[in-house]
Amino acid sequence: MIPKSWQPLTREQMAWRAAQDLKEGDYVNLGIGIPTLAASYVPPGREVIFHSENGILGMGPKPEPGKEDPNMVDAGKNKTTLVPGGCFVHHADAFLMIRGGHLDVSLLGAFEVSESGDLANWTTEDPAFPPGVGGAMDLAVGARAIRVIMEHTSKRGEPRILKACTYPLTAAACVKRIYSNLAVIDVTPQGLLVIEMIAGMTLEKLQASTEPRLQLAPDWQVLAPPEASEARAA
Amino acid sequence: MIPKSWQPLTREQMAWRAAQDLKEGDYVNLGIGIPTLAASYVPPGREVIFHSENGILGMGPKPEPGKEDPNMVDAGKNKTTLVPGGCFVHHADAFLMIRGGHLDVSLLGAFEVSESGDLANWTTEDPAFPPGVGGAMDLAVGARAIRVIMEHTSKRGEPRILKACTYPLTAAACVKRIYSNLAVIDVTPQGLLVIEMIAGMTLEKLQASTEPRLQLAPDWQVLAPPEASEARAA
Amino acid sequence: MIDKRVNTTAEAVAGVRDGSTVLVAGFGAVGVADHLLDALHEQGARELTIVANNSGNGDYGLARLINAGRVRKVICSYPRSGDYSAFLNAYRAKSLELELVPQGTISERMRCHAAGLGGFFSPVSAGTKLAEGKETREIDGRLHVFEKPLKGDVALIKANKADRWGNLTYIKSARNFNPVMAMAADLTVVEVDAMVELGELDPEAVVTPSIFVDRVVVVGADA
Amino acid sequence: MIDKRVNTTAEAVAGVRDGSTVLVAGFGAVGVADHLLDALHEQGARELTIVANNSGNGDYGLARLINAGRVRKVICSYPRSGDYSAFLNAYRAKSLELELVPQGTISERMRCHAAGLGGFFSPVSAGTKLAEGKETREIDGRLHVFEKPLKGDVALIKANKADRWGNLTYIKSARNFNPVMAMAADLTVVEVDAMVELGELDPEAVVTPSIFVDRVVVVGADA
Repeated sequence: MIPKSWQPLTREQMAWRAAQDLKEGDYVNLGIGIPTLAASYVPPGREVIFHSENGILGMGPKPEPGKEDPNMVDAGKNKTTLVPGGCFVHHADAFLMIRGGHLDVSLLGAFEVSESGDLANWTTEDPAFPPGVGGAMDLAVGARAIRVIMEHTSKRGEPRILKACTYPLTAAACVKRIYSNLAVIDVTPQGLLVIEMIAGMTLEKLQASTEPRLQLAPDWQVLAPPEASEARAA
Repeated sequence: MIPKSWQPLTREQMAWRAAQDLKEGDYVNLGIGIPTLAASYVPPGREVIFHSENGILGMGPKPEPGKEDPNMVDAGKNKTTLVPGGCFVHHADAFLMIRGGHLDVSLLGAFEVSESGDLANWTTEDPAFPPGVGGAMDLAVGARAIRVIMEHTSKRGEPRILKACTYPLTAAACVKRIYSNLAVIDVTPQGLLVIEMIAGMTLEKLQASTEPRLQLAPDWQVLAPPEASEARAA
Repeated sequence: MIDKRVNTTAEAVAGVRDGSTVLVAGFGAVGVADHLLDALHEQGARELTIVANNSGNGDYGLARLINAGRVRKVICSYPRSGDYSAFLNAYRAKSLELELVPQGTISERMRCHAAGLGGFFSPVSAGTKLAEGKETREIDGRLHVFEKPLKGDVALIKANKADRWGNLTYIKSARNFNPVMAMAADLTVVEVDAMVELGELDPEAVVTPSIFVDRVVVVGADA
Repeated sequence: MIDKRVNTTAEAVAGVRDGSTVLVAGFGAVGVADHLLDALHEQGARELTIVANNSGNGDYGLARLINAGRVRKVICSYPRSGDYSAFLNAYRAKSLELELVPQGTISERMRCHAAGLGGFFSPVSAGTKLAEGKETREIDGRLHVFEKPLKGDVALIKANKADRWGNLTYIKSARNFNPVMAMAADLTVVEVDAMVELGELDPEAVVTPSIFVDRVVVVGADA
């Protein structure tokens, strides 16, 4: 184990960082898990329109306790709401939006990402459980920008950003940006480019947790989200 | 010219005859021209639902004078109405209904029909005019029953029911029944079967106006529509 | 007078044959025709192929059919949702077969059948394990997979309101797979919360036009 | 604040390049964005490929563009509709090309592009003159033709109401090609009768969701 002189981002802080890149007017699909949290961290006053694969365009925040509507759920089957300007479509139209490149951004979770942007996020091939793919393959193919939020390493400390994915692919060469708990990394034709690292992190230390070769952007910045408590309150 | 001891049906009478075969609850597309007239001759009390290719399901009769709506037209661009229970869909859905076999009956006009049910109704290859196909090929392929209303012979008295069509095909082997101004003829695997003829007509005389061999159904009936004036008033 | 309303859920599912492919709409527990699924359980058809997004919950609806050994195959995108123990037990016992299909591909394959088309090329799943054995084609420099139309013998639909012709509206995200599945089966059976008079539904806001619907039954408080 | 409204039809069609493929919605004279077509005439783009059901009427809208020699090709199902003399003259002078496509195939090819698919097999036109040169395949005993996606650089859309996000509703049979074309272009420009407040359109009755719309301009009495 490498001794840590840094504090990895929390799930909320990773979601916060991803949310900062969502632009006014973007149509965005948030995957199940950490990506879902990003909806809470869009900077105030910035209108971003969230898409849910089950036929919601203009998904709002979680309902207040007691105001849950049994007919309003998100892709993770959690209760949700509709914002003014939102509307409902059926499944074929919801996936037409995804597959047809109408979404600006798809924020996904991942098990593994390769240096060429291959994504593995649908099955670990655990023989005890049936596989499930849901909308993962559709989302990995359709949006104009596919971005991933993931822990930089596995629970055992092994890299999850790899030369080649070990799990079955969701889609090849689709990921353009990775938000990890240690850094923000762009997948470029020239390889992986670190554009932000958390305070105290060095390229050498980050490389030690990453299989393929990393390059540091000349204008890289410190990845400095609000304190976890502030981020949560935003 | 064969001297006539019979009176061919009028356009209205042909439309009347076709309308008698429309059943309660049938979803029906009426082609431009004579088929459009059939809507007026559905027996009273029988609910038939008319489809228009431009996105109307539940098309009603012509509007009363002065009550025309510029946004309500039929496939022939004539003003029309909506009945209670009708609704609007977009073009891709309107043709999904056609192509997907959801219509019970498609009533079409024709230049020529072959003994195997080939249909030619979209172009005479007049070099002076551009061809137009509209929804003809979609309609000839999709409905559960494709029926044709047509004059039995051309203006020159030449057969229009042929061994093989001379004009370019709309679709092969699609027509199941022909309503002409002389007879009702079914296209069967065993050939053309005359199931009704107008009063005074004989199989020999009908055969003289028809290229392929006709058979007379053992239980054939006289095709006796109301007088033209009655039919028009119905 | 056209009247597609039937009085009981038993009448609604009457005639479903052994070996049928049944389209079961819904996403998780939302927009699922649970009353019709229960009626199908009573009706007795066996060796069913179920097309659904998920694989049932608890011991009601689809899960109950699975527990009763009536399902031969499930075509779905995400069986692992909620309490899917009924499916999991049958899957582990190898008493049913799973065909895993991406969610958008399931819905598009059903629309493809509904639209009278013979199949389509999709970039989704190209180059992955789920495309193994499928025809592929490079179109505009991108690998595509050939997908075939998917047809139901029966569709079990949950809607909000219907009229006697069978025009339907839905509520919020309970719309999901319902309008697509309603178009894609030979027999489309619908449970609704309420019937309204013909002409009462806004013609601009009908989601499923009557042409796709065969039988309607009112369930719940308004039954 | 998202606001897709522009103030003039000139702003609405700004940036259309020579050689563009323009999707022109409407059926006959119904549901056609005539104000946007006039603005496109003013704007000046040349060598246009027009996708439409018909070929224009009289000397306004599409017919005016044709008369001005700005149209290189028309992809349509039925050019012979109304007073189509503008088209007819250009057709006879061979100054424009006609690609005749069955009406349902035009709309499905545009939806195919909108849905991110690479093409589909259709039984329509199989074995006819319009299928000459196209790939065919027998599927379930029936001959099918391979049809490719059809994409617009620009779509000119006529709707009834819009909000500032670009959600749209239509009136009656003026809906026709509009929702399909709105999904199938890189730049979707809409003329509407009226703007309404965000949230005023019924979320169950929006026909074109805002995601497909880029610019909205109010025309007519409410402009």
